[in-house]
Amino acid sequence: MHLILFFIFAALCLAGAVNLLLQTHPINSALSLIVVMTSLAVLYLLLGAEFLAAAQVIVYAGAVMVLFTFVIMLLNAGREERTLGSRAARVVGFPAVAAFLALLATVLLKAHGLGRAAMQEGVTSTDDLSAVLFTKLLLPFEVTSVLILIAILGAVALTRHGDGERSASK
Amino acid sequence: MLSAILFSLGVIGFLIKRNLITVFMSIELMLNAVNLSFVTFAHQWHAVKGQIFVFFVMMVAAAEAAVGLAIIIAVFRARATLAVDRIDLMKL
Amino acid sequence: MNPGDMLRILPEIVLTLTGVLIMLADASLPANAPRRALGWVAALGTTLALWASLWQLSLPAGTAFYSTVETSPFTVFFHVLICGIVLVVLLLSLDSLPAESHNQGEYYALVVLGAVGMCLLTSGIELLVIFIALEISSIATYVLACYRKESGRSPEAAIKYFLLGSFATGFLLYGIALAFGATGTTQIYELSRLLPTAQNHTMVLAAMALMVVGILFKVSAAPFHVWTPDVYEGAPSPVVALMSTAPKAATFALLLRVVYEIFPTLRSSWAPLLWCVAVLSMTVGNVAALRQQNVKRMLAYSSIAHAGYLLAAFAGLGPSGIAAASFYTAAYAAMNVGIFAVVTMVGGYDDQRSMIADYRGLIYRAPLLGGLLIFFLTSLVGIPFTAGFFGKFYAFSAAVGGNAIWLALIGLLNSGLAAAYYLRLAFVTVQPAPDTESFAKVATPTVGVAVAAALLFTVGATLVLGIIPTQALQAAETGAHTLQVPANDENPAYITEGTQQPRGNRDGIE
Amino acid sequence: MTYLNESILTVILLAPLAGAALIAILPDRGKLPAWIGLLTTLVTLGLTLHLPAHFVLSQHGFQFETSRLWIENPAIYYHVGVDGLSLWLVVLAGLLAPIGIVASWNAIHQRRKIFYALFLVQQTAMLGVFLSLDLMLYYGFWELSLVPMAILIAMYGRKDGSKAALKFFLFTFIPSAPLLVAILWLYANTGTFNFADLQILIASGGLPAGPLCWVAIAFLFAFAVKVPVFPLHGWLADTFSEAPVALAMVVAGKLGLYSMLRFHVGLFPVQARALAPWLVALAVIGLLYGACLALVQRDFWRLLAFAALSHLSLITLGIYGLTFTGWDGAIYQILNHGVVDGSLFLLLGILEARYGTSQIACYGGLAAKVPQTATLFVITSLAMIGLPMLNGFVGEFLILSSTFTGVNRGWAVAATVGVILGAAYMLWLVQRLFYGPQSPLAADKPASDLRLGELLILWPLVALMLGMGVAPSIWLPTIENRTGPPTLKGSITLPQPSLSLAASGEGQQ
Amino acid sequence: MNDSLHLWLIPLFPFAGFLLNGVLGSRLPKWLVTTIALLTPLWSFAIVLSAARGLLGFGATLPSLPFVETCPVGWIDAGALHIGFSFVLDQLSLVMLLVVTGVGLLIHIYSVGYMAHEDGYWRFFSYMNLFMFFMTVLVLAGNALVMFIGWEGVGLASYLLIGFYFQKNSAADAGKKAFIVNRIGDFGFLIGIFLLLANFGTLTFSEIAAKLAAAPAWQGGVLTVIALCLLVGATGKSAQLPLYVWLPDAMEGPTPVSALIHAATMVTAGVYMIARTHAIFDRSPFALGIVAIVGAATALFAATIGLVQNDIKRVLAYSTISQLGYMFLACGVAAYSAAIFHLMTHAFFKALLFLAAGSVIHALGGEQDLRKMGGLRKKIPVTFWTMTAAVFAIAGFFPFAGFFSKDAILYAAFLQGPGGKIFWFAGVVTALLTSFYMFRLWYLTFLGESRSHDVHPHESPWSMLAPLSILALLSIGGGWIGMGRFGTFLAPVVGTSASESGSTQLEILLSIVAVAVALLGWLIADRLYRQRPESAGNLAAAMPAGYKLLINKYFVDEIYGYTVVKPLLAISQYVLEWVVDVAILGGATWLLAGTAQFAGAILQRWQSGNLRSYAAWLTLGAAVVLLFFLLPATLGMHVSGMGR
Repeated sequence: MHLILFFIFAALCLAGAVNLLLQTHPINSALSLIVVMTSLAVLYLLLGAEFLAAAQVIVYAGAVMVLFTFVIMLLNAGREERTLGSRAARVVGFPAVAAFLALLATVLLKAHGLGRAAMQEGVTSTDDLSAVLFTKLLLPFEVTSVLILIAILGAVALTRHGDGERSASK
Repeated sequence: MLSAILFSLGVIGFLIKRNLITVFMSIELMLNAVNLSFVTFAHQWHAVKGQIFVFFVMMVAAAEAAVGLAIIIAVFRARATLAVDRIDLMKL
Repeated sequence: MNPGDMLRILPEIVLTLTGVLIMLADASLPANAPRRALGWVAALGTTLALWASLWQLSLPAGTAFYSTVETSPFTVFFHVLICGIVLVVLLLSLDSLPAESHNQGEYYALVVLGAVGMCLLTSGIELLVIFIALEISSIATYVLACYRKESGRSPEAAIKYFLLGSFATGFLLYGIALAFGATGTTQIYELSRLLPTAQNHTMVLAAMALMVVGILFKVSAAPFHVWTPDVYEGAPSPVVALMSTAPKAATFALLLRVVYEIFPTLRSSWAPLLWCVAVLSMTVGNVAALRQQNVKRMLAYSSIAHAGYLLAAFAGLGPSGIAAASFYTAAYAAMNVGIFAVVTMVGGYDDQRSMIADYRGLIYRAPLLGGLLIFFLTSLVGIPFTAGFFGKFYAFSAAVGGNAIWLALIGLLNSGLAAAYYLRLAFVTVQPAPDTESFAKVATPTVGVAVAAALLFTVGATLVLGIIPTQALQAAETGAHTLQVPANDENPAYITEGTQQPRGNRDGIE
Repeated sequence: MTYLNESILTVILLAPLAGAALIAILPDRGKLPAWIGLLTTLVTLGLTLHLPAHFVLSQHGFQFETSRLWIENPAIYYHVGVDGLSLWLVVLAGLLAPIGIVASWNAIHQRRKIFYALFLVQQTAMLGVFLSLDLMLYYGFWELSLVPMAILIAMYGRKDGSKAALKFFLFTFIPSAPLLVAILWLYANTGTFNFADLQILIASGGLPAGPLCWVAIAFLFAFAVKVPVFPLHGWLADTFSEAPVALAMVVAGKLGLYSMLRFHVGLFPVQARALAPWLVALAVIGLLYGACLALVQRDFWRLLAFAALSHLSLITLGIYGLTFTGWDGAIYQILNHGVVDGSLFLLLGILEARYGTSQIACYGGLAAKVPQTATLFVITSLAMIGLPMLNGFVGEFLILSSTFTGVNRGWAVAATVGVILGAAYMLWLVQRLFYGPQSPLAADKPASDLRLGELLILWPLVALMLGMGVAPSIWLPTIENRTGPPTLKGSITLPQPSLSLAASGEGQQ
Repeated sequence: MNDSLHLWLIPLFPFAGFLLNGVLGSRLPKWLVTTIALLTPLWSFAIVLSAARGLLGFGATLPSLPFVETCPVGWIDAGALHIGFSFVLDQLSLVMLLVVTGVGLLIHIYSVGYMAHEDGYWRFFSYMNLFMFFMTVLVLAGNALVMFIGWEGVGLASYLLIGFYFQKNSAADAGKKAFIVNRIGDFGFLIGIFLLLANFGTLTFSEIAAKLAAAPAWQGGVLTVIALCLLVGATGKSAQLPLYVWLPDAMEGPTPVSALIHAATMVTAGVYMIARTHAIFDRSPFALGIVAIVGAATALFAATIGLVQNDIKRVLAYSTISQLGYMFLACGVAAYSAAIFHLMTHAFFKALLFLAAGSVIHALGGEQDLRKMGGLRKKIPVTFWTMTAAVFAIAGFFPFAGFFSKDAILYAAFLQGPGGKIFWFAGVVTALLTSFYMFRLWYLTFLGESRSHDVHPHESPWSMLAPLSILALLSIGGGWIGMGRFGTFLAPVVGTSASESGSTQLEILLSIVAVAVALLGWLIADRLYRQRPESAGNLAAAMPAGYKLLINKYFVDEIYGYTVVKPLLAISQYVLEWVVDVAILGGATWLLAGTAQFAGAILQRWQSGNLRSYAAWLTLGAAVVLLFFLLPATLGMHVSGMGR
């Protein structure tokens, strides 16, 4: 059962990813990304990470992707322009990616049983999670606040400043 | 394995997408790939830490998204384009 | 959690509080009120943090927060270094940011908060902390790079930096994931304990590879350097002064931790890699810099080359390599911040005059800046009695000690090559300026108190590191020893040594 | 006095620096920097004269030594001292400085402050090279000496100063990279930078021979470029024709040659012996090559550059002949070269300042207009071409005769041909500048003869040339009291051929 | 006497004169300059004379010769090398000193009149004193290096004096040429010195001689090489083939200079040097043979050129070369005393010839071309008569001085085996030519009609005529000292040769031949230039090739120019400078710099500014790093602490 589910969602996930690449309109790409993320959330669930699955849906598919779509709308981004592109990206990049993928694949395949659908014993409870989070990993948690602070600060600074600038210049 | 493929797809996305936002999305894809592997490893080792790591990665991704999109907006305002290949004022 | 733990992250706390204070003050001040004072607050906070880190020397070295951070001479060394850099950059910014800029407050807050990330980066011994710290510092610099966004270049720099930076973070993160996959932990000491016994050898190697890739990107070592010139050219000069030094220093500290603490047993793998990267970096950096016409771009390439020299120190065995790398970081920071300070003053915040030709006759227009420029350039060249020389000297000394004579030779020949472009700039500044209109109009940059202090600080540091580097070197060595011994709470073998560390190495470390 | 003897070298090193600092602080008003510079250099000269005055001839080894730990790890010492090898070179460096100042007196019109300050820094660096007995300290001064020089060349270059400065800098800087690596290798294998210790350790044979050979080559390479030895002289002509007179007169020779003697032959006697045949050959080639090229130069600075190449090659020949007499001659010739070249540079600089060109063809018939200049120039030229009773001859004779008797007759004969060529290009220069009918330039331009200040420096120089030519015994005993390489000590002396040996046709090379 | 004789004073006085006049001369009144200039050589002459007086038994006794004086402080003491200032007074140097200081003094006196109206009066005398200084050093030298001081020093003085009229390009050129050609000779001398040092370990003449004496079997070999090297030096200084070319040009100098340096003293230094080092030459018959050949060839060669020269001083110059050839010939046949004897007489009559020529030139206001003279006999009688004495002396007429010395040389040559006959024959032919061209000169100058109308010749002042007269007396009577006595006197130094054993029938016969030949020369000259003045031109026209060859001095200067000077310059310019220095060495530098620049350009293209290509490079880098780590592991070659 789990195995089947796994394969279904894994396939969905990959399809989403490929679609993301193939779509030329950003909004479509964004939607495909949401597909990827939600299917990943299912996979998390299969791997026993229920909290993460929830978080994935809420934070990623919800918040982050909303942000993305919002910006796409804001900037009124249209279809991708057909630009010349970079020859280096193709000539160098693809072989490199292929090689990278191959190498990584060897590594992961060597690691026995990792890539396959896992057994279902031991669903990590949110309790355990938070226990660790607020004891052993308290510091990172706190530090994250600084991160968030900076992100907010930066985003505000960048966007607000632009407004002021624009109004000032006009 | 899946995560590797996903990761690579993300990388490819970075390489072929022509829009800053989609490029950024590709990065998110890469992060998700990593997350997947974290969860898998966490599952394998029965270690909560892996999951927590994922949690943090999500937060970081969110923060990055905020900042990154702000920057993209700034770029758009300054240059009125989102095409990756147009952003090459500085070279040589 | 005990109060002692708080002391272990005292500098970070101080910095965070400062940042928050500035942010709040900025928000509460009227919209048009001058915000220059906030810069002084930031500088004050940074100074306090600097003292706090020095004070930490009196603590027995050890870890805190369930072994997620540690305090040791090694971390103190880098803390002091980072705080020093940030202080100088703040002083520099005080005079170079346009007065009418609306978001000076955010600027200072970002700098200070970014410093928190950098500091944590050096003291974190839990990859999670490290990851977050890295992101803090990165995001802060992404934003700062974008700060002059009315020009097209600054956002371009920011977006390149941001996208590529995130891209590289992905690799780093994957590396961490694999390390976790191999051992089931992300705590550095545990990792280093478990890794040798890990079943999956290839995965360990892949983890190391990806982590190293991510870090090498951050230190702009070839072939992961491509972003550097574009970003340095586009970003505001004071920000470049910051991001070419402080995050780099922190990342080098991280690299030291990773290779010497996590993977010491894999030395035979990573040493040749770093060897190659070092050679590639210095060669690429120097050769590419030869033809640059833009000063900032040239300095960007030079920073790539310097990353290469620094990596050469990794060829050194054990403490000598670590000490050399640490020292080089400090030396490089001193002179690079200095030269970017000069470049900021000459080129202006908006980089109006950043081509080499614009520097013609500088020494006559502004003798102080011109003289300092030449001074820093000679230090970058590596002329004795400056920090640059001793940095190089220790780095290559370590390399020779590690039997990498060829590396040292290539490195030093490279520094000869580098002299070509450094001196090209130096000689341009002493050439008499043509009496054309364009040159007559160029205003002589004025040097304010804050910048003067910043310059004084960097010159002093460059000279001190060049002439009496003993104390700084001792600090670096003590730090190196503490890094060598895998520290954990149960077996604090190095603690006694750490406490004997002489205080007052501040004059050595900038 | 004991206290003074201990600290005199430090004082000598610091005096020019203090002067430079003073110049930097005081405003750039009129000739003030020049006066301070002159005063400083004269004081320094006076201080350097303390050394020969209190040098104990009977005492072997280094004197006036000071050694203080500078950096603990790696152990670098502030270790200075002089022996017969460096003693007079220090005095020479002291002597050339006031000459340089006088040469710049009217040649440098603007930005005097920078000029004189950097000039003094340069002097400290030079003195430091001669005095240092710690390899790292030595290397420090060695490299430091490049910077003021390069900057000043770039600032005051005649046509394209920065290009010449860059050429000079790179030519001399890049080879010092292998030098540093070599020094580091030595340290890695011996744990010391101390000259005397290294000498003993290397002589004891504990170090692997293969790498040591490369180390010796690295040392040599750096020095050979600095001297310069053919074919590494690419920077010389450009530097001579671009550099301000005061710097050009100190740039070539001394440092490199001294370093060869002290740190190459002195540290690596065995390796030096293996390399010596090559160097002897290169030296002779350089000697003839420089002389030939000097014959066809159209610019007197370039002529002087190739002449210098020729003379420096002669000294190199003396060094790598590896005979004691040759070394005496080489050191003596370094002094001579300093004095003679100093004087020539001064005179030509004066001519250039008066007439505004260094093209030989523009001159002619000056002797009638500036007889004093002509006279002094002729005397200096004669000293340069090695006229007996003037200083050039003594060194030349010592080197050539030791080469002939102790090294190789073929090379010695070839080197002696340089004597002819030397006369040819110098006298031709004299003729083209001073004799013959007056050129339009010489006839039109009203130019005064030497001024009092110039005379005051030139006549003593001429007296010195004469003194050094007639009474080298004042200098030679001190020169001989040097710390030679341990393994060579006494092993090479001038062969004392018996009649039977000679009669057996050994002379037929 | 012993205590009062200080050899170092002899050179010191002229040196003091040089310094005084050289440094202060321009500010001193003319009379003071003159006084200084004259007193200093006079003083030296007085010392020499007093020494000679004692030696010849007239006054107080002198210590046994050689009298050696060495400076207590060495000159060059380095390593095993110990060379001091040492002066030696022996018979040989005494003769030379007498000639040098005596003739020198006379010429100084003469110069006072001759140079009276010249600009650089003080300069001239300071140079002259300098020359005296170096010449006395050369003569007194007790070792080769001190001799080398004098040797080079006189070259210097010669250079300065030839170039005295430095504003004339020809004069400056001549001075330079003289110095450089001399340097070529000095090169040989220097190599000789090195060889001496290498083989004897000393440069002191007496020690060398002693060592040679201690090794009687030592012949040839390295000694030949030494001798030949010294010979090269001697040919340079004494203007012998092939290095004679500077001497004719040296006539650009003031005439007293030509008389003093280029006739009487300096040019004979080569002869003196060979005599001084005869111990070496004696051991090498081959070298001696070369010396003789050089001497004979030069004598003949120069004489032929002298036949057709039109410049009065150049005729004398070639005659000097020719006469020096005689001296070399004498040395070559080991008749050193004959060589010195001829050296002495030659000093008298050649100095006289030059001074008289100078008087003629002076009278004609600077005219030196024989073709523009003539008929001066009446107008300047003193000059005429003294000149006549000199002409007869050089032509070798009995009983003039030249007769005795030349006779001695020819006789010595004749005795020197079969080769000697050839030398003798060359000498005789030279005597014929000498006689011819000297009388040609005599006729053209003094006899016949004046060929130049706008000059008003006048006799020279007494200061010039007095030395002329004294020298004329010496030219007439100087030979009466006699070869026999002279040889005996010099014997302790140079030994005796076969020819000195008194007059024999053969010698008388040979003398008659020589005088006859001289007479023949006179007759030919008389016929060509007095009886039928136009026939000289006809003769030249009859043999155009030969005449052209002679008038152009065998094109030797041109040959040297095209074989040595021009190729040297061309090679230096085109091969060394352009090809080696600029193209090869400069090219190598340029190539290195260019490579770096080119690489920089390539890297610049790499830096395209395109985000995606950057990412591509990054990925490539990551892949490579991964490969770098994994490849060894997968191949199983990895060695590490894993699993341990």
